[in-house]
Amino acid sequence: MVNIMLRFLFAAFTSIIMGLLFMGIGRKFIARIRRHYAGPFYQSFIDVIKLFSKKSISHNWIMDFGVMMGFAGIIATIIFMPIGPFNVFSQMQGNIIIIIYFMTIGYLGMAMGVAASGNPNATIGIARALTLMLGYEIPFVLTVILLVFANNSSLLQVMVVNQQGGFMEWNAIRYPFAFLAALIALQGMLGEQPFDAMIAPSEIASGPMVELSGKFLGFGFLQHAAQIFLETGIIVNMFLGGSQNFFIFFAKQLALYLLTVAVSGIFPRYRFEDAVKFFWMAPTALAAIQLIIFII
Amino acid sequence: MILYSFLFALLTALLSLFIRREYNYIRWILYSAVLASLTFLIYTMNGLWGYSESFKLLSVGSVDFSLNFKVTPLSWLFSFFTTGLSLSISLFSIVKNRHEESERSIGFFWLILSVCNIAIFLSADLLTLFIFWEAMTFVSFFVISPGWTKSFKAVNYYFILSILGAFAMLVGIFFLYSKSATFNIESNIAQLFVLYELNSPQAIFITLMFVLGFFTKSALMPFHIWPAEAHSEAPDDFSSYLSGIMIKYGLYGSILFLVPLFVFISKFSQTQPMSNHIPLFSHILAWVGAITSVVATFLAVKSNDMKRLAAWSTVGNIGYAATSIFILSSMGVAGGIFHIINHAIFKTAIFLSLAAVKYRTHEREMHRLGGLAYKMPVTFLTFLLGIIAAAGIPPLNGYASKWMIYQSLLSGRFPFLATMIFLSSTGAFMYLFRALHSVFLGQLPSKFDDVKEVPFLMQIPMYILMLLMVIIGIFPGTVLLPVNSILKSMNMEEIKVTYTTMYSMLSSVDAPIVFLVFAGSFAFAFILYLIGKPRRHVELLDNYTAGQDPKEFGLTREMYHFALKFYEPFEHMFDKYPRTNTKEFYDSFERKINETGSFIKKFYSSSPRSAVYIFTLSIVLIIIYGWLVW
Amino acid sequence: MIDNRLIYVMSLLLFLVGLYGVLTRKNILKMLVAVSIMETAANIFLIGLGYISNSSAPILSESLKQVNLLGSNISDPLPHSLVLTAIVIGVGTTALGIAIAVRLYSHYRTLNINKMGDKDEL
Amino acid sequence: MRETSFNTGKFFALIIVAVLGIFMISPFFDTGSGKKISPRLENLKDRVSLHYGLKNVNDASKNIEECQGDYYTCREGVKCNNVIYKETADAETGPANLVTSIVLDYRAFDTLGEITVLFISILGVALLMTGFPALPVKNESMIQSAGAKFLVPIIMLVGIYIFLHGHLTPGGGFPGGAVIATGFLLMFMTSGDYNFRSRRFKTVETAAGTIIVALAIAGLIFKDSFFANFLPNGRLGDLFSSFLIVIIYSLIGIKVGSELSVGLRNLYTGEKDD
Amino acid sequence: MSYNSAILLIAAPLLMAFLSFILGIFNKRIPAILLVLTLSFNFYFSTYLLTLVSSKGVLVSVISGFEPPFGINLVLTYFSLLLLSLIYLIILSASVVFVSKKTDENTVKVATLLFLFTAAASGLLLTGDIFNMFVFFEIFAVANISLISLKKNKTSLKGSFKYLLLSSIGSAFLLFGIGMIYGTLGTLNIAEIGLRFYELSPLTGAFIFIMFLGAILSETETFPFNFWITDSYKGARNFVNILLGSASSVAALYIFFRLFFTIIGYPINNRYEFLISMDARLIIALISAISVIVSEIGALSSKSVKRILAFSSASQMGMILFAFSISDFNSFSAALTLIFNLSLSKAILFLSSHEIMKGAKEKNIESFTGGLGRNPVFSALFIFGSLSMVGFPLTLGFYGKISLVASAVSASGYFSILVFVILLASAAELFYYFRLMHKLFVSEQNHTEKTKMNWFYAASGSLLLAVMIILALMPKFTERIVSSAAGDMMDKTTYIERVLKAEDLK
Repeated sequence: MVNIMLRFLFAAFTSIIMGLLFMGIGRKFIARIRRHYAGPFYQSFIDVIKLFSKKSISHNWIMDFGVMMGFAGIIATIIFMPIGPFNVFSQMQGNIIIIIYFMTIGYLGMAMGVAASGNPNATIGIARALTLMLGYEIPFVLTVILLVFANNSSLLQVMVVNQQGGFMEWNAIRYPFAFLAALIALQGMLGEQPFDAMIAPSEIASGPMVELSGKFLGFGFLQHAAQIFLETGIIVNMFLGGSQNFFIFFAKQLALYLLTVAVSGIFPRYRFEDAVKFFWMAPTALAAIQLIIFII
Repeated sequence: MILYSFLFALLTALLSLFIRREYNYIRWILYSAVLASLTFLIYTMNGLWGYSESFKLLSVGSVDFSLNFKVTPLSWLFSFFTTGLSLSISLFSIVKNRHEESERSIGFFWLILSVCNIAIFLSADLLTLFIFWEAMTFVSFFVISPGWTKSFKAVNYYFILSILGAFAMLVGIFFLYSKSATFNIESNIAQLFVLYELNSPQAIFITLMFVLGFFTKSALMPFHIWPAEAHSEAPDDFSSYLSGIMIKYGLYGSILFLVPLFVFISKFSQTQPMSNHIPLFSHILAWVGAITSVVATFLAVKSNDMKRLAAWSTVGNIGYAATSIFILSSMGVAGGIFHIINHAIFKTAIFLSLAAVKYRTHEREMHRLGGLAYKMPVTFLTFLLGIIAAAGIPPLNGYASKWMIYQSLLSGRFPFLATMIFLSSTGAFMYLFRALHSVFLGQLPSKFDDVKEVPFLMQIPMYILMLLMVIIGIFPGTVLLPVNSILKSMNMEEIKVTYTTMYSMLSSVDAPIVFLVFAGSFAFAFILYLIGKPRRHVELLDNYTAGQDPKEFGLTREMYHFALKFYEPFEHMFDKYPRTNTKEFYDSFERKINETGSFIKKFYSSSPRSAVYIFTLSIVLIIIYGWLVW
Repeated sequence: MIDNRLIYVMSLLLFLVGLYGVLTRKNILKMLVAVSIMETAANIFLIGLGYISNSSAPILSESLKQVNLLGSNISDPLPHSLVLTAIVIGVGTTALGIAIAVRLYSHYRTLNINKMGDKDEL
Repeated sequence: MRETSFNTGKFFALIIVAVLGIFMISPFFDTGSGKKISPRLENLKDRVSLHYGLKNVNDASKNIEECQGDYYTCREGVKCNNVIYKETADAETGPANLVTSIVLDYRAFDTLGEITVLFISILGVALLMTGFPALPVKNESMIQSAGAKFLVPIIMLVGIYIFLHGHLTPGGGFPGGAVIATGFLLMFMTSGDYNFRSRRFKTVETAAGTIIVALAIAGLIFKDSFFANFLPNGRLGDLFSSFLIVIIYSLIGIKVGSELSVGLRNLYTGEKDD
Repeated sequence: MSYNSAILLIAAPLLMAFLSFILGIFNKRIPAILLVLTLSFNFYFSTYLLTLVSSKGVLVSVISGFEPPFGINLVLTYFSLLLLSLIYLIILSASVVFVSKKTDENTVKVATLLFLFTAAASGLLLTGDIFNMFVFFEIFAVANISLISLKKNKTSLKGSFKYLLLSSIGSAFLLFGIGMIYGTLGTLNIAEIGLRFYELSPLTGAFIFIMFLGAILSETETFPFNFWITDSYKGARNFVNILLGSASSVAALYIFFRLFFTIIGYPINNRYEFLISMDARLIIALISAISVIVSEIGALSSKSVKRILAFSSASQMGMILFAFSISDFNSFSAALTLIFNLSLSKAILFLSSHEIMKGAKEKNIESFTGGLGRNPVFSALFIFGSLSMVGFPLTLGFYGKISLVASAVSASGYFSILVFVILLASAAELFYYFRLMHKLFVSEQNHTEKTKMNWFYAASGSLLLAVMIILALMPKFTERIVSSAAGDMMDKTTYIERVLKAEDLK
């Protein structure tokens, strides 16, 4: 029993630490592109500690409960994802369908907490986030189905095992279109620049985050970090054949994250209906073509 | 023993009519007592499969009418959980109907309805099924619109569609009867199979008739408009019965009749066209189910009335169940039945909480509500759990059945069906959150300041349902083991399931572990929460408005609640595609009938001379017809 | 010399005249006249059935002592009795028709059938 | 039909009537197989009315042996009674006028039906005419009223004669009653203020009706079948033969006479139950 | 087997009709009471005859002492006596309603009219002679006309005039038909005609078929011929509607059966199950299907309640004719159940709708609102009546409709297509009956006081309802009646043998 507790804590902490690390490196990388100075790579650690030590306001018990539930959802999803060689539960190595659905707990929790704050900006942001989710969910699901058909099992671990043996074996190479669609979907999932209508600072005062202060904002940060770690981890496991030792796994994750950050640096913000339409046009078509190729 | 219990229930219904208005709670207590005894009776019948009872009525010509009932695993499961649910609903309606003005007729017809409900599930042959099917349609007319003029227009759609469906089924039954000369189900299925083998067009015609009968009742694709009307106009507690139980008859019928037929065909037939190694007909039906769920989701996103939204979500969920049933794999059928049961539970929870909201606020439009969570915590919790289950989020029972449906779709190699189901389930999360936000969260309008929680008696069913959702969520075996016995009785191979974990070809899910993980991570977050500095409570309206005090520029709490056009941009995405609206189609159909009616009436009131004119004209026409024929 | 078929055809023509009259007349009373024409045409048809050329009336009298067996010396008595009843029935219906016509006239102040269709109540 | 230009209605009516006519005439010129209506009727051989004529309905098909010319012989042991005018007494049905024998004996039930038709239509007229203002008869000339007063008794006499001799001469209760009614009609037409109390006529009429039905039921009681002729028939051809027929025909005559006159009065002066 | 005193069924009301005027002079109410007494006697006597016939088979009663082919005779078959006792029951309930009315100057006349109506109905159903049937048919038509025109307002007069025109043209057609039959076959006795009808040449047969069709279809309210129904039902008085709706339609159906299934008949493989030929039955099926659909649509869009009930009775008659046209054992039993259902529930519907709409000025659907609050007894009656008419499971109408569908589906191709039409029509019928019933449930805000309840109406209504419930709930009883009656309908040969007393028919 204690063993599972330990493994649970290990997984949780690695995700948070690595997530914050990725954010710091990402921030420095963006600064490099936009030619302005960014603080040290451990800047995000400092922010989190600062936030948790400040006083904060909350409107009612649902707001506290909601934010906590959001963060708990993301942590629970990470437990199911194989982090490199390590798995919290041996026999249930990351059933992809569970992971997809657990992510929605995160969204639900955060959305509920923020909606309870009563600020219309927050709810508009949530509405946009949910519609966007509808957008990127389709291509992501198509790729998942493709892989489930390919590996004849919906466990990530099995997918990883099938991709061992060298560079050429990776799914990214076998199914290039699906990999491309997954990347675009990843961009949407992380809420990076082209698709960040939901937390647009100029239009709706940074959307859902508007009422969060102090430790609630801290929770927001942690959730975003864990989310980065999670989503990049999934893509790595599915397409880049997640490696046996940790560092290569983290490196691949970092590479992916930096790629998305680079893309976000370039593109301006989409209107979120066009974003949803874009998601339903390009990536879905790619994934569909891949699926058809696979079936025939 | 079954029939005497029915008669006993009907007798009490009749007697309860005479209770006067001020003691109407006695009437409703009587109803829940009767329902409780019926549930207990059905519970005791568990296990004694094959116990049958028949009651000979009358034989007019070659048709001999007789009611015969049989307890099979399928019928037992369905009748048990439906009566149980109606028992919990009746607890709710004891208090709710204190001030309802036409509650006498609602109660009376409702009890008859629940008796018909059990009779439909227990009926052994097609004729008894049809008898109680039609009785249920007629009686439900009076409950949905008990004398309220506005709900009469709404109930018309429901009534006409289900009658046409019932008559289509009648024709189907008797086409079979003329060939197989018996009403019992197995021989009719065999007879229909033989017809299929002879590849006669009549076989497809008969199956189409049955499909028409079942699909109108379960509001699938072409007939999907009536739940939105009927559920939103029906009395509040009855709409939970309506969408929890009454919409399932079509699916029950297809499991009873169509699924064994298609399984029979897929196993033995040589002549039938096969697609994805299931009969083409059943594949099409699966597609219809999937399309219904997608269409229902998009229409639900648009609806602004909370009960209408819940009704559309029912149609969506029925779409999932139908898709999974019609792909004919044992996992699919088990998933479908499991989803039907889960849907009944969480949909009743959602509708009960909406009824509680309406009981307190007498308001139905979502943008006029808001912030009720702070005043009605229990209702909020039921609604929240209902939404989590409806969206299929893991710890609760919605996830278990959705997982099984996905497993069956994926292992059965139906990629596009799976995507459509995924699309509609994410869409479900979208509009369910909209309901959660506009009704319970956001700003509390000033006129609801003194709203307090619903009385305790109404809360009991909510607690029961919450408990049920969590238990089935953690121990899916409680429902899946009886489902297994159903599969065995329909001689399809069983699915591997223990009390806690569900196995499928692709992967397995250990429900308690999922729950533990969720609890663990929640505890982890709670610890982090405690580490942080304690937070200060602040009044709802005092939030970030770039420095200005919202009260200064005349901002009231109602205006500050963003709920009216929640997903308006999303709806505008579909503007440029022309959308045919099935409701207009039905309305134009009705207008045409009225025109022909008035045209005919013009003849009837015209002068006697034209009467004679047409008299002779028709004699001459008959003569000409005679000449042509001879 | 007239044989049965001629009588049948003539009665049928009379019937058609009556029918045409009912179809085209505007005035109620003329319609009733046309109806009684049809009734008399039917009666003539019945009588025509019993007609045997150069046979005497079916009444035994001095001149007709006895009906010869093959029954060719008297015309068929049965149609006569049938017609007797049919005529009275025609009278009955026409009397009733007239009474109704009188009543209708008192309501509509006109006997023209076209003006009687009251359009108000559909 | 639409009451617009009227000739289109007529034109179509013509076509309809023509088609109906063609159809109705076709059986008479039919050459198809099977029994069809013969252009010329020679004798009553294959008709029911032969036996009505010969008044031997009871021993009709069972006993006739063979027949020549006017006579026929029956099988032994069965009395063949050919009916001869003025000779045979107590034939199957009394009246010499074969039509009356059919009307009141063989098919008496028809006549009963017929009486009810007349009774009910006059009743209908009475119901319709209640409370109808009387039609004023304008400027009746003196000659007419005087002439009428002279003629009416004679008309009554003729009427009574007709229905009394129903069983011998053509005509019977119905024509007799009608003649009587014309008498009253003449009175109405000529003198404006002429009116009579309808109650007396109605009692007469209903009494006659009741007696007729009573006689019929008496037939049921005595001769064990409705409307049976339980009185002796007397000799064929003379005035006092077939007593029951005479009684019934006179009752019918009175009934029809009073009925029609009451009916005509209603049409003239509306129904007042005086 | 001759049983001559059956004639009392006709003679008694006739005698009472003539007597009632004389008795009416003393006190206006005596004839009405007499009416109820004679009717109950007739009902008792006909049920007694029914038991007799069910044991002894078809009975013949001879009139004026002469054997059938020559004299007129009454034929007591199980089918006709069954319908006759049904008609007596309905007229009894109508007369109970009539007796409860206050006496004005017309009560005596109307009482005689009702006596004659009963006499005509019993004569019609019992007579074995075709011309006699014509005479009673005429009495029946004249009685109907005068009954309809009792109220003397515009619609009733127009309705009765239309009825008069159509029925006199019909009688002219019938006369031509009878003349043709007499001209060719030389006899007027139905049994003998039925026996020798197949010898006729096809053209003459067609002539007679069309003439009979023209004569009877306006009476059985089929679409192209029933333009009189809306005005006469709307204008007639309440108890007249009861009579018209059920009693005269039952009699019309009986004549239809006698004319087409006993007289016209083509023997198949020389068995004596004489059935009319296939395409003749098809014409009837087609006409009745069209009539069902058109009257349903008419009812759907009409506002006045009596007009709706008129159209719905026309459509039910259409269904029964359709059942006749399939003409096998199942469809005849279906037709019988539907006849029972039609007559009983139609009477209840007219009765209760009249009571519910007592107060309202114009008699349309709106006057039904809040019925349950105002007048609970009659609204309950109305609901029961319409549920049975519509075919609520386990009611009489349900059994009839289901067996109709069963027999139609198992019959040859055309009928199974036409049965679709019938089902669509009954869906429409469901719609407008439920619309009416829904209006009853609407609870008025201003609770109007309960209208004074007329006990006589309630008595006769509940009498009819009791009969209907007995028939629905006592399956063995109804089953025996229906199957023996249907057997009797199918069995034309015993009819002919018993009447003509010819042992072997070869």
